[in-house]
This record gives sequence, C-alpha cells and structure tokens, in this order.
Amino acid sequence: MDAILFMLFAAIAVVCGINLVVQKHPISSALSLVGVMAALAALYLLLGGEFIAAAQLVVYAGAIMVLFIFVIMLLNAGTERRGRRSWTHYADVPILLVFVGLIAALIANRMPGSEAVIFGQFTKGTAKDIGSALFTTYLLPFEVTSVLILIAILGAIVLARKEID
Amino acid sequence: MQLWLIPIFPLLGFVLNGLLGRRLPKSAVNAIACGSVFLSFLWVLKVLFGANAFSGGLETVQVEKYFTWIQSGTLSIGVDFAVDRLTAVMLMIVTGVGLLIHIYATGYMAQEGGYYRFFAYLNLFMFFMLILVLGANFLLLFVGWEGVGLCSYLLIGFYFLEKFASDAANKAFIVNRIGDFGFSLAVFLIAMHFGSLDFGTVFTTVNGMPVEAHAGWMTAIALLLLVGATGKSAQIPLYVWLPDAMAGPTPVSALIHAATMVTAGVYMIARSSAIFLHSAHALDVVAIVGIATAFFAATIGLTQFDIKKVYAYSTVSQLGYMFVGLGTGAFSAGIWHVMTHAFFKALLFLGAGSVIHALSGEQDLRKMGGLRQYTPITMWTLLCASLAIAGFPFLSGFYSKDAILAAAYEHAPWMFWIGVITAGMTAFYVFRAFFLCFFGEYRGDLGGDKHGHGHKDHGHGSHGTPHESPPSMWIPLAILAVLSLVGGYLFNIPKYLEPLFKAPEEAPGSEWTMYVSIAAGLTGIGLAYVFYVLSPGIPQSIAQTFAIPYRWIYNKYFVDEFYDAAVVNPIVDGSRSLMWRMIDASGIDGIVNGIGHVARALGDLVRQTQSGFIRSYAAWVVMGAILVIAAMAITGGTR
Amino acid sequence: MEFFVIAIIKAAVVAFILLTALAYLQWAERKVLAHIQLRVGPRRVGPHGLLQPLADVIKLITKEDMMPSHVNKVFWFMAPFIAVLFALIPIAVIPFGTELNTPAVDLGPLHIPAIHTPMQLTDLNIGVLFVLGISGLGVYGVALAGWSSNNKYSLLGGLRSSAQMISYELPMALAIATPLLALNTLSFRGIVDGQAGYYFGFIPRWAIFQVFPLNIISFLIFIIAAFAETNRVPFDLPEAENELVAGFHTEYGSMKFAAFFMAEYCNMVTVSCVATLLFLGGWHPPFPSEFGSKFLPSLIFIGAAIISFLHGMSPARPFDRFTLPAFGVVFLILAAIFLVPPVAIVLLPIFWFTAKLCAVLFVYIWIRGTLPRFRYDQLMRFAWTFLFPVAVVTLFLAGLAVALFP
Amino acid sequence: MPMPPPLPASVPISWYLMLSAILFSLGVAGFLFRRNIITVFMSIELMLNAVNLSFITFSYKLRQVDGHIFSFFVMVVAAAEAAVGLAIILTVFKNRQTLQIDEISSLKN
Repeated sequence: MDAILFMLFAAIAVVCGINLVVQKHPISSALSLVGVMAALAALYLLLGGEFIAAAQLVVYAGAIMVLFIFVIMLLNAGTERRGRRSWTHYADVPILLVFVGLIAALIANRMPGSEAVIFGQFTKGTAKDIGSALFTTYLLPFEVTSVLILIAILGAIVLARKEID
Repeated sequence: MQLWLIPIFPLLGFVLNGLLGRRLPKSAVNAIACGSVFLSFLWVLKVLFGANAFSGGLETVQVEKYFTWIQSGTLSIGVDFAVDRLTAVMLMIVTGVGLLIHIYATGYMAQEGGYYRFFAYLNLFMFFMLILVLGANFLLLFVGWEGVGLCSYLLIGFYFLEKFASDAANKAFIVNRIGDFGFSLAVFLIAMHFGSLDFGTVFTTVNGMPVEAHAGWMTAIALLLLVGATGKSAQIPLYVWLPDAMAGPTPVSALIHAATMVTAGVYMIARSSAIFLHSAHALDVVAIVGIATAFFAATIGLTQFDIKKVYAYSTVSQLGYMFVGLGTGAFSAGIWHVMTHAFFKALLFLGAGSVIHALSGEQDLRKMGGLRQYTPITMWTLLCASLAIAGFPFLSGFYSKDAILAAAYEHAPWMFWIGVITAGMTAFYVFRAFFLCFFGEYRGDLGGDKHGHGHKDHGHGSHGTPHESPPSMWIPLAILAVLSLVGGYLFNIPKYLEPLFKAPEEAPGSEWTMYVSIAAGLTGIGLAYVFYVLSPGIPQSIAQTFAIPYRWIYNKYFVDEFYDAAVVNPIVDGSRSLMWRMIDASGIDGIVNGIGHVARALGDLVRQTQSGFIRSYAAWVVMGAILVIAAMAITGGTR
Repeated sequence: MEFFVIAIIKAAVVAFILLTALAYLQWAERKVLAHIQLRVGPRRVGPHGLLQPLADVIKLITKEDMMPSHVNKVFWFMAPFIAVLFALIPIAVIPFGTELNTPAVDLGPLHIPAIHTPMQLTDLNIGVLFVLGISGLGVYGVALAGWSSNNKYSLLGGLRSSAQMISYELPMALAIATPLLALNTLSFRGIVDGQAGYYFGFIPRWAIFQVFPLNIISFLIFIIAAFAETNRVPFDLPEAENELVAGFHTEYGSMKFAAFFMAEYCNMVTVSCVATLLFLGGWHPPFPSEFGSKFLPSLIFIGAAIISFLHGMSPARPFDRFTLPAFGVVFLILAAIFLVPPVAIVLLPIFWFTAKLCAVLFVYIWIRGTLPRFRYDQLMRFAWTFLFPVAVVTLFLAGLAVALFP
Repeated sequence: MPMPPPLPASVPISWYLMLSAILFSLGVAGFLFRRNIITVFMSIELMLNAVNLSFITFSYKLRQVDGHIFSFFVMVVAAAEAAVGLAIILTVFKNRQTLQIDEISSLKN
C-alpha cells in the first residue's frame, strides 16, 4: 500500500517537475509546480509529517504559487522567445547527468539497504510536537524569521509600489 | 522567591531614565529613579521576611536557578541567584542606603545638568551591585563586579568636561583593571581546579578537603582574589584611585566610593572565606595589607584640607580595618564593619555634600568654619557620624571596630596596637574636619564669587551665604544619623552570621582592648579639639617643625608620582615609540595595504567571469556543487 | 476490506446528499431572495417549485457546450473541474454527527458485520488545516478560468479573485486560530467534543461563548472572511455581473458554468460547516436535554405537519389539496422517527448540525438580499487595514486570556 | 528509478532521497534552460521543495522533529523570498518591459 502510494505520488511529482521544465508558458510551469507541491504534501503525509503537509498546502500551494500566478497574469507573460544561446546551454545536459549520477551514487553507497518507510512509524510530526519544538528549542530562529518576514513585506511594498511623482 | 525582581527594578529605571529621561520632567525622573530603588528595597524586605530571615530563618543558602548561561564541556555556568544571611545583610545595606542616597541626590543634584543621565547611571549601578551580591557563582559575581566598575567610571567622570574628572575616571578604571585581572585569573583557576564556579559546589568541595590539601592552589586562588579585592576596595597598593574618585558628585562618593562598591572586595573575600581559611598565608597577607592600608591612609588623612579627600582617606583606612577583620579570621566582624561603615561613612559624605551645597561648591576646609549657626542639622548629623567613626562608646562604629580589634589582638598583638593608633588618628582627623568645618568663624568669602577654587561640584545656586539644605537632603541625613548611632547596637551581625562564620571567640580578660580603643578614640577627639578649637596655632607650628615628613604625608608619600615614574610613563613612551611608530605604522599598515593590493589584483583577474548572464552563474554553481559531491563521494565525507 | 466498503458507501451517501443539497440550496436561495424582494420565486415546476433544481440541471446539461475561439483550451477545460474538485474535497473531513453503531445483521447469504463508524468520511487530526489548505487551492479554478478565457473582463475577474482570496485568507486563518487556542486540538471531532456541556447549566459551552467576548469577534471576522473566500455578496467582485459581465465565467456555458455554480455553493456549504463546527458547537443542542432539547425536533416536525394540514384544508392552488397533506404525513413520519430512541441517538446530532448549518446558510442568502457590493479598493483596504489588525489583536488577547485563566 | 518486479509493501528511505535528488536536479535544469525570470524563480522553488523532502525524510530516519522545523523555516523563508522576488520582477518589468533573463545582463540599464 505504502509503496503504491509512493509510486503514485512520486510519479506525479516527477512528471509535473519535467513538465515545469519543458513547458514554454509560465502558467503551465506554475501549475505543474503546484502539482509537484501537492504530490510532495502527500509524500510528507506518508512520512508522518502531517503538519508540514498542511503547511505545504497552505503556504506553498495556497499562497506563494497564487502569488506567482497573480504576477504572471498581471504581467501577462507570454511564451518565452528564443534568446541568445549562451555556452551554458550546451554544457547543461552533461552537467546535470553527472550531477544526478553523483548524487545517486552517493545515496547508493551511503545508505545501502536502508530501512523501509512505513506509514505511522513516525508520530512526532503533529502540530503539537512542532509547536513545542518551535517555541522552546528554536525560539530564537523563529523570532528571527518573523523579523525576516516583516522586512520582506516592507521590501515588497517599497519595491512594487507606484512611484508617486 | 522571585529574586530576579530585585535587580530588575533598577534596570527598568535605568532603561526608562536613560532612554526617555531627556524628555521627562525632573519630577518624573526622580519618581522613576527613587521609585525603582524603593520597589527593589520593598522586594528585598518581602523576600527576607518571606524567608523570615530576621527571625532565625535563612540559615542555609537558598538558590534560584533561572537558565544556563554558558555550557562548555563539563563546565556549566547558570544564571542563578542565591540568598543567605550574608547576602541578606548586603542586600539591606545596598538597597536601604542606596535608597536614602537616591533621595538625597534628588536634592543635591537639583541644579545640575545631565540630571537624567546621573540617575540612569545610579540605577544601573544599583542593578549591577545587586547582581554582584545576589549572584550564585563567581562569574555572575564578576559580571556585577565589572558592572559596578563601569558605573563608577561613568559617575566619577560625570563632569567629563573637566579634565581632572575624566582623568580621575580613567585612573579608577585602569587601576581597577589590574585588580580585575587578578580576579579573573582567580576565577579561571577556580574553574580549572573545581570544574565549577557555583559557590555551593566550590565551597562544599573546599570544606570537604583537609585543611592542608591543595595548599598551593588555595593560596594562589586566594591571593589572586585578594588582588581583585585590593583593586576594588582600594587597598595597598591599588588604593590610589579612590581619593581621586572624589571628583564625582558627592552622592556618588557616598554611595559607590564609601557605602557599597568599595566594600565589594570585603564581601567577595568573606563570600569565599572557605578558600581563604584553607590558606593561612593568604589570610596573613590580607591582614597585613589591611592594617598597612589602615595606618597609611590614616596618616595621609591627617593632613588633607579637602573635606572629601579627608573622608576618602578615612574610607580607605576603614576598608583596611575591614580587611584586618577578614585577615584575622573574624569575617563576621568585617561584615559588621561594612554595615556600620556604610551608615556613618555615607552619612559623613552626605553631610560633607550638604556642607559643600551650603557653601555653593566650596570643598576646602580652610575656607569653611563656623558653619554651626548656618547649618545646624548638618552639624548634628555630622557629629553623630564623627562620633560613630571615632569609635565613641556604644555608637555603631564602636562595636564593629572593637570586634575587629579584639580579633586582631587574638591574631597578633602588634596588629592590635597599630589598629589602636589608627583608631586614634581616625578620631583625630575626622574631628579635625568637623571642627574646621563648624567651629571658629567663617573663613570663606561671603561674596559668593567662586573663582580660584579647586575642583568641586559645580554651580549650586548663586548665593554666597551658607544655607541649610532642603529636606530631601537632610531627612536622609537624619535617618542615617539615627542608624549610625544605634546601628551597631541593633544589628549584631556576628551573631546573625553564626551559621556562615564561626564567631571570633572572646578570649577571657581581653576587655581591656575595648577600653584601650575607646581611650584612643577619645584622645584623638581631645587632641583635635585642642588643636583646632582651643589654640588653632598648634598645627602650623607642628607642620613647620616636622616640615619634611609633613610634606611627604601632605603629598601622600608621592605615591602617585612614583607610580607615574615607574609604571605609567614607561608604558606611554614604549607604546608611542615602539608600538605605534615601528610595529603599527610600518608593519601592520604595510600588511593591510599589501592585502588590499592583492585583493585588487585578484579582483581584476576574477572580473572576467562576471558575464552578467544569470544562467552561466548558475552553471558555475552547479559545477561547484558537483565538485563538492565528488569530493564527498571519493573521500567518504563524514559519516 | 470492510473498511473500504464502509468508506465507499459513506462516500457515495455523502456525495449524493451533498449534491442534492446543493441543488436545493440554490432553490432555497431563489425562494428566500424572492420573499425578501416580495416576490414568490419559482413555483411552476412541482409544488412550490420543488422540482425546479431538477429542471435547471436538465436544462444545463442539454445546452450546447460551445467553446469560444482564442481561449487557452487546456486550462479553459481544466478550470471548472479544478474549481469543483477543490470545492468538494474538504467535505471529506467534515463530521456531521457523533457515531453510527449498528449490530451485526445476518440475512442468510449476506452477512453484515457490526458497524460502528464516525458520521464523517475521515477524521483527520489536522482537519482544520486540511480544510484551510484545500480551500486555499480553490482559487486556482477561478484564476485559471479568468486568465484562460482570453477576455479582459474575465482576466480582471481572475485577478480580483486571486488577490481577494489571498487577502482574506489571513484574517480567516487567524479567526479560526482563536477558538483553537481554547479547544487545543485541530481535529474537527475533538473540537466539537471540546464544546460539549453548558455554563451554569444552560448557556451552551460553544466556542463563541468560550473566551468571552473574543471568540464572538473572531466569529464575525470569520464569517466576513468566509463571504469573501466564497466570492459571495457583498464580496462577489470576481463575478460582478454589472461591471465585469459575470467576471471569470463569462465565457463558460452549460455544464462548465454549472460546475462553477456548484463549486460556489459547495464552498458556501463547506465554510458554513466549518463555522458551525468551530464556533457554534457542532451537533451540541443549544440547551441541555433535561430541558427537553431531545423532543424539540419532533415538536418542530409536528408543528410543520399541522401547518401543512391546515393549509391543505384551505388550499391556495388546486393541487395543494393533495401535496400539502402529503408533506404533513412526511413530517409526521419524521417526528415519529425522532422519537425512536436508538435512531434518535444517531439522528439528533445530525438534526442539530443541519439546523445550525441551515441557519448560517440562511444568513448567507439574507446578506445577499440585503447588502450592496463593495468597491475593489474598499474591499482591499477593509481586508488589510481593518480585518487583519483586528484579527491579530483578537488572537493575541485570546492567547493572553487562555494563558492567564486556563 | 528501477522498480523491482515484486512490488515491496513499502519503499526504502533511499528512494525518497532519490526522488528528492531528481526533483532538485529538475529544478537546476529549469534554472539553466528556461529564459523567463518567473520560470527560473519557480525552478528555485522546486529546488527548495526537493530539499524539504529530504529534510522530512531524514527526520523520519532519525525519528526527530527537527527536520520538520527546518523545512518549516525553509517554507517561511521561501514565502519572504517570493514576495520580494516577485516585487523585484515587477520592478524589472516596469523598467525594461521584458522578462527574458538574457536581456537583463547589465547592472546599469
């Protein structure tokens, strides 16, 4: 059962990811990214991270991507033109293959025969645990992040507001 | 018990006054400053009554752990506060006397500039002092120690526009650095040897040890602690900063340089009595330093004409007494003297301040005199203080000083005799100041022009005729007067501190020491009366007959000049010629500039890669990642 | 195995009831609006127009599904289904009642084991977050529809709705968080259980009465934000007929249009359910059973029966002579059912839940009949400069209250 | 990823990590291939998600909640980044009327 679910959502994630890369239109890419995120949320649930899954939906899919789509619509960004081809364009594919290969090799020799992921094995991912960890051990980082958010809001307003002149 | 509330109130006062004080009216600043200290005083009372400390409770230390501050290896230092009877005494002194002096200062500083700044510093000082006495480990003690040092620096240099004030501040700060260096070394040694800084663990370990065990360690730690104490408590050889510290406003002299901060050294030694008791030599050193300082400072005090200088040297000498008490094993007697001294010396300084206030900033005894009809309250209160310090029978000073002298006699008779002589001198110079100030007729100029005076607090009013101080000043005087009259009788500290320190056992048939010290005190007073009231000519003639020793003493044995010649000037010249010209100018600057050139050359080189195309940057990044991963895959990385 | 069977059956039942309810919700809306405007509303098709929804559905299905040119086909097709999908999913975690326990039945060949299952598709213990997340996704349908139909009005509608939904999700989330502070769980069932009981024996311990009066404020905030989230009047700018000619679904016809319509009403139902569960005590009756709350449904139905009988005596229209008594009989049967103890145990919670749900939905319709539409800048300013700060302050105060008086 | 003929009841952790790696490199690919700033930006988000997945996976392996905390922080930071980044993109578009990443190659305009 777990395996089937994993296969399903992993397949969705990978397909959507590929779609993100190959699609010419930003909206298609955005939607496929949403797909990836939804699939990842399901995988988080499999891994026992229920709160994170919900947060993934609310924050990423619900807020950030909507923002992206909003901007895309606002700028009415069309399909991209063929720009000048920089040297990277040719080097990219081999680079990526090497990259994936390396990581695969690393994982393969680092965790051979690693334990199986069984749904329900990990029960520490509830909102309660995360909340308690967040407000005791990680209190300072949490506060710092809140300040960061504040700064981001101000920056966004300053950048995007119309110049009154 | 919520001990943390005690230091928090002054801290809040500091924050409020320091941030908003400039905009607040004076009344608000007063309310914040005094109110915060009053609140912490109330909380101290609540805590002590809650632990019914005054009715036989609080026999054992009560610790409150708040959070772990430093955790490195096995050494774990927490922010913990502890209160036991010793702390209780210190808390009462600090908050009580501190409160009185705050109230006094509201009147004394009324015409000063930087009003809010003054009270902000004062509150900060209270905060650090409370940390010092409340801290449950050596590091917190050290924090408070440094903090009060900082505040003392800020407050001595309160009139930082005057050169002498800032010089005095720097002097105090630098001299204290020497002591603090010793203290920090001691703390390191303790951490090294005991693996902990908590008073509880350290002292239980020490008490667990046989007396002679680790004698070397104990002596080293004790002596280094003593170095720190001599710095903070102005003992030989580091006493030189205290007299100059009188450049600060008089309430500061009373609070910091008489009542509380300078006794921190005594408190620290008493706190770590367990360590000292394990090293007889260190105790002897303490006693000798103490007695030497007491005598030495007293002799200087005989000749000074600046009223605050006189009291400053008497402070040094009284601190010497306390050290004698500590060094002779009579810790409780030392603490007792801390308390009584806090009462009468604070009173002396406040009275002096009141006199200075009355004379619109005059500090020179030669320009005073005959003030008794102008400032009766000040006179009477000062009389109480002077009698108390002179060890007049059954006043506060009498009890503590007698306890110390008795202990000194038990320890070594010669110490006792020097102590007695010092007591006589103390009585003499205090009453010399008293008579010069209040008897005879007014030698100052009633015109009220204040030109040509030396350093002094500035601009109290503009009128020349002496005037009594406002109630906000003389009410604290009155309270302190009462305390210095009956304080020693009311609070029998040695009995109270029984659980911590064994009381010095009164050897049978040693009551005569008491009579001797009384006699010495009375003689001193009598001599002063003869010299400065009956026939004022005598001092001059004595000064002429013993011209050379007089000049020595009058110039404080040229110790400052000696220090300048021996320590200060070499350092200054060395740093100017060697450090600056050779090492800094040529060496370091050269290196820095060289680095700059190299960086520029590299920049020119690397700039070629900055094509401005984000994706090429990304490709670079990916390649870097690949390299890292490859390195991990090859080397195996860290499992 | 049995688990799957039960789940499928429950899903089927819930889906059927929900879809019918949606259809009739729309009928109810038309009726109520009509009466607010002193009209009669649909009454031709079936008695009191009760068959109107069916007729509408048939009409919409049989309409020609024309596709305008220049639309982005993929997304244009996708949009309505996305909308409906994300509107239907949250229902899965909404509990309707306590629990269903039936003894094992054995009818020769087929043997039905003893069933006991919550009146709910699945009890997720982060249900609230789940609903928030999914309803956050709902915006994609609208936005895509607006963008893909290649029409400036629709694009504006899409933009508006996405901006509006992002803006109003914050106060909504904060308002939801306020009762959770006191209830201390994220599972709907736990939340409802946390609201059982009565203060002083008669004031229900519902969430709005709990951290008095903060939760009432946050309830209002939640309702307002919910109106905006579901694009309802007075926040229905994405589909403002008279300025955007129906906004994001201008270009949609027949079944796709119906899909959007269904999504909107389904969202209404969802947020009303959430409001009922989070603030109005779920299926807990408004006054304790010793005051006879368990007989109230029967009384109501009997009263309805009597009324319909009386009307049947003096029919306004000829066929009422038969229909109304028929209704009366139905009502009587319902009343009788509610008096059977084992059934009542299951049905009473559902009755109260439904009653509260209908109340909230009625408020929706009522508001629509009453209030004018916001202007867009007003909408945004209202969200960011009023609703959001108030929600933050309320949450803060509530946290303080919960921390100080646990 | 190679699927073994008999599907196991559950998959090993390393598969999750592989999935994360694949998604990450897909993100890199998007970053390298795409020309539209917004798409590039979305590729970054994809990479962040991949990293989050491995965080969660490791926190499953270690049976600790810290991984969740980290990915939570990543989300928050990503939100901030998206806000600022999109604002920047808006400004860039206002000044240059283009979203082509190659045409925005000079610091001065």
